[in-house]
Amino acid sequence: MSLLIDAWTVLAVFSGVFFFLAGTVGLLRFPDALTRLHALTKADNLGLGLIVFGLLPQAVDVWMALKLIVIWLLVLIAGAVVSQRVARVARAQESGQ
Amino acid sequence: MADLLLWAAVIVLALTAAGLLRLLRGPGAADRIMAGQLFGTGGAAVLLLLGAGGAYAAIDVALTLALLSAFVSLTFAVYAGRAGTRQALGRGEE
Amino acid sequence: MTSITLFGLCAAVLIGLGVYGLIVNPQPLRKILAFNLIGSGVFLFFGMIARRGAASGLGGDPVPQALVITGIVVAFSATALAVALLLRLDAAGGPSGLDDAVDGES
Amino acid sequence: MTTSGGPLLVAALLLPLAAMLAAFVLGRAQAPRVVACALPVGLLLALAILADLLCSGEALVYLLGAWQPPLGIALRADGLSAAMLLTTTVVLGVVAWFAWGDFAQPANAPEARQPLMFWVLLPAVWLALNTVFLANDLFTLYVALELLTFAAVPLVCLEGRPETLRAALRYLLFALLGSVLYLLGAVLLYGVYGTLDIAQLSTRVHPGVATWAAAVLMTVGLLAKTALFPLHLWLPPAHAGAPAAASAMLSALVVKGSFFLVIRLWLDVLPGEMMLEAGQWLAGLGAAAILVGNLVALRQRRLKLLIAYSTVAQIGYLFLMFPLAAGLVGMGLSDAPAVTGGLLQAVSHATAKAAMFMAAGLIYSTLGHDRIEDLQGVAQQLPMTVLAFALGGVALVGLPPSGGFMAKWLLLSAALTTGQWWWAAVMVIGGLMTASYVFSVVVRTIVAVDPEKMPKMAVPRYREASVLALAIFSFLLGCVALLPFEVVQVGRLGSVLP
Amino acid sequence: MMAGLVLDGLLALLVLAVAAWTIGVCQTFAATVGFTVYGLLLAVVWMRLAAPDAALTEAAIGALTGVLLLRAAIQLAPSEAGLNRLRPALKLRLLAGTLAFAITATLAAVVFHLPEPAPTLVPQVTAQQASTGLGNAVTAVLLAFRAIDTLLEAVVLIFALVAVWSLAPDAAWGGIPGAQIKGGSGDVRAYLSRLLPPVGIVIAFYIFWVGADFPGGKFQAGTLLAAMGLLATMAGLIQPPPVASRGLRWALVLGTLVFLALGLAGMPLAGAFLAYPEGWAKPLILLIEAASMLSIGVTLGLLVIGYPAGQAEQ
Repeated sequence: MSLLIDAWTVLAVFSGVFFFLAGTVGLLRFPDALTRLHALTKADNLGLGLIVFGLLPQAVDVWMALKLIVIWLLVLIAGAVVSQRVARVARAQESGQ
Repeated sequence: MADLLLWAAVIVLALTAAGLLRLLRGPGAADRIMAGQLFGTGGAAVLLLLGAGGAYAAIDVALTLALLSAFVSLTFAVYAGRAGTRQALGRGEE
Repeated sequence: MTSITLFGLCAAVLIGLGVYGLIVNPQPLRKILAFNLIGSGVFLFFGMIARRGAASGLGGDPVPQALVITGIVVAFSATALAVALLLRLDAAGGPSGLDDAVDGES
Repeated sequence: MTTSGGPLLVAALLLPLAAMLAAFVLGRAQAPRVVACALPVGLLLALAILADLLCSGEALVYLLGAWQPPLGIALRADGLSAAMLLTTTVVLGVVAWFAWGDFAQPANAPEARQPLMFWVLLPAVWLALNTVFLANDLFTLYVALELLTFAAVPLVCLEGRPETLRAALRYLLFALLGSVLYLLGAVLLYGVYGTLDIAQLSTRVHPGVATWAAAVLMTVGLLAKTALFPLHLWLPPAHAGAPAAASAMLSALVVKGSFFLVIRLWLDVLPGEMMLEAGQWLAGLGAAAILVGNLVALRQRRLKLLIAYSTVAQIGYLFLMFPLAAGLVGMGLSDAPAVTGGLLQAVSHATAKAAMFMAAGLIYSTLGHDRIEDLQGVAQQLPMTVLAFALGGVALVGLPPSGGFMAKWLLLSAALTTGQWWWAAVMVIGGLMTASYVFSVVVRTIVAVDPEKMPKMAVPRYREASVLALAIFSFLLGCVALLPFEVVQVGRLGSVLP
Repeated sequence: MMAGLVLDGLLALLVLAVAAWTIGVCQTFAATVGFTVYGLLLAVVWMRLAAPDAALTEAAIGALTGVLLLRAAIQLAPSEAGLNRLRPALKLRLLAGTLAFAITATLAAVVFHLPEPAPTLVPQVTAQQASTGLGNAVTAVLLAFRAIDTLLEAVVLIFALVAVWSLAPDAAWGGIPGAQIKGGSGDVRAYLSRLLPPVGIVIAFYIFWVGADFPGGKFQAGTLLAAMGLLATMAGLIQPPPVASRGLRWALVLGTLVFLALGLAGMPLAGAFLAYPEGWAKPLILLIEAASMLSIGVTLGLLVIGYPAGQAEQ
């Protein structure tokens, strides 16, 4: 049983790590701010989300599990605001050029 | 197990560090803020991995971090619309 | 080299960097930033000393850890005061907030 | 162990704290009244502490929360602390008396900013200084230093003019750098000796790489806050731009707080052999401060700037005590004359300089300017003020029977005893320079002019009286100091004595 | 343990890289963004140094400092534009570099000269901790063994706020602190500022509550409260009370007053100022912490908001 849980954790966490990789590569390689923004949100939402999913079975009590989920939600919220705002800044930047 | 999670933390940190290049290069404020955001997410992920690896207090730190990075982002959102902001953000490096 | 030594050296470099920035950067806000770097370097140094004192189940000596918390809060209040002073100077029409080029009075 | 007089130390901290909080919360016309009630009580407390010291012959100690150091924190008052506590209360009392009318809340109007802030900041300075004098723990002292900074900086720019704001910002940056360096040194000492308690450190500290690094960092940090040459550049604009009552506090007391910690550090914490090496350096900077400060003061055109530069010079004298004390100990003698001389210089300068700044403030408010070349006729209009200025100047020069004379005489004789004649020479030259600028100002003021041409801005008599009282106190300090001459030696930790 | 060493090495490198960039970059705004990132990294470093309480404080205070600096960078941008182009003289840079190098080299030497075994107060702390009833050693140090530091620190915060307020223009005195911000209430950010504070307040109380036995406590919780209050203020949902308000001033000194009162009560009841009667330590400490949390929250928030500027400031 515990082996199965550990396997799930490792699988999910490393998939999450993969999305961080995708996000970073996108942030570095994509040509303009808006597409880079697109890459970034992948890392935010999916990368952290998968890591949280992977760690959930490792939680020692229900509070820890709850905290993990709240953390993910908070990062999602922050991500949403930043995306909206950054998109606006980026557009202003591009139209100014 | 704990060791594996620690390695995962190393990789996430390394990846966010690579994202830091965007902070260095800019070219605009938008990119800088994105790099900062990536760092917030990555930092939270690293702390979670440390926490699940045995340092349970790290989860509370990650919680604080997540809440406050939302706060920093929102603050920036409020100020980004105000006068004087455009000069500060500039168009990137000269 | 252990992690503890590593962070100790890191703190030493941070303090040096901060001192450099404090002297060299002409903008007052950047000086405030540099002061914060020095402060965090000092706290990190203290954290390193606390970690060295780990014993009997505690990961570090709690006395320096507690002092670091106090120090961080004090450094924040100092930063807040300095920033407020700087903004006030700016609002009062001080010339660009240049604080080091006014030796003319003597 | 807590001594019988220990609770007095707690009271000496809580009284200004309570006064500050009450002044802040009650505000309006209540704030000055709170301060006016607290200061006399504080004077009694300081006297009680002094009396306890003289009777018991040993330091007062209070263990806070009954926890033993190094885990807990002790308050400790020796003769040095008691003398500084008393000086602080006396000077602050006179400053409050002087400022009473200056910083009154307007009647039937909303609370005004400047009066409120002044009456909150005065007990704030008091609390910070008392903590500096009484705390016996290096980290508590760091917090106390920050308290002092936060109380002193707004005093500089109370009037809100751009140039004072700039001076305040510069002062703040210097002070913050100073305290962070001090903290770094304290951190190093903890790393090596595992305690921050001064009494424990005094028995454990021995020379070594870390100890030297800590000593240098802490000293440089404290010197930046004390404005010893060459870290003095922030002081003149800051002290000269503040309102007179604030300048008096800043120049007389605030710089003494960090100086007091230099004494603590070198006399109590660090071993004597380190002071033997470092003393010459400290005194060298002091001598440079005396010469440069006086030289620049001579060239000043504005009275307040002149007084501020004279502070730079007078701070220099304070640092001459270190090689002299070390020299006396090296000869197997007691370092008492040098230490007492240094402390007396601090006390004498505190009273004299406060009186001079307040005198300059009165002159300014009468004439509307403080240009030295246009001071003619002031003595006709403000005879008491000019007398006070002159008496303060006499104390700075060091003529008998002023406290300055006593201080310089002790330091001079220590210099000659230990064969360090060059410090004696600096003192004599510095005295002559001081005499010449004090003299030139006083001579200008007593030139008579046509009474019709004098501006008729009236200065309340009580304000002149307050300044004169302080100046007389400073002038007669030499006689008073003859009586409980050894009090400052009571309860010394004695790491310097073999 | 290989992974741990690699992680620490990477962290140290990153911290130094971000710090160096913060010092060296041209734009002040970019430097402040870098500083915010730096604060995040430090929080992770503190975890690696087994100091979770410090990590929490760093994460919380770091965010407030970041906001303070970001906002100042934006406001000062027009007048600092000229300074950004100013290159310091080579002589100054050489001098500063030498000084910085000397300091770093000395400290590095000290790192290698620290005594083995390291001095520590852990034995004393664990011996005395039981009498406080607290599970968290750091809280025991802050509120029992070294309570005077914590009391004075609360006073430092009040002093700093007094100092900040004293900068107000005379005409604006008595008014509402900070420059007023028009909140677009239909905006997505206003929606979020409504959503976030309740969550944040719950988290703050959680951090406060666990502080007695686990990492956390009043500073961290107070900082979170301050951040949530700032959010609501910026969205125009609430308004800070005017500085002339007596109620506000009582709220600011409440924590210190409770601390003082209980400390004084210790004199007759427990034999010393700041001592707690046998068996009462934990409830009394929680009471002090609760009052302090509120005062600290209000003070920190107002420190970020700044002095009452009146209408003048845009």
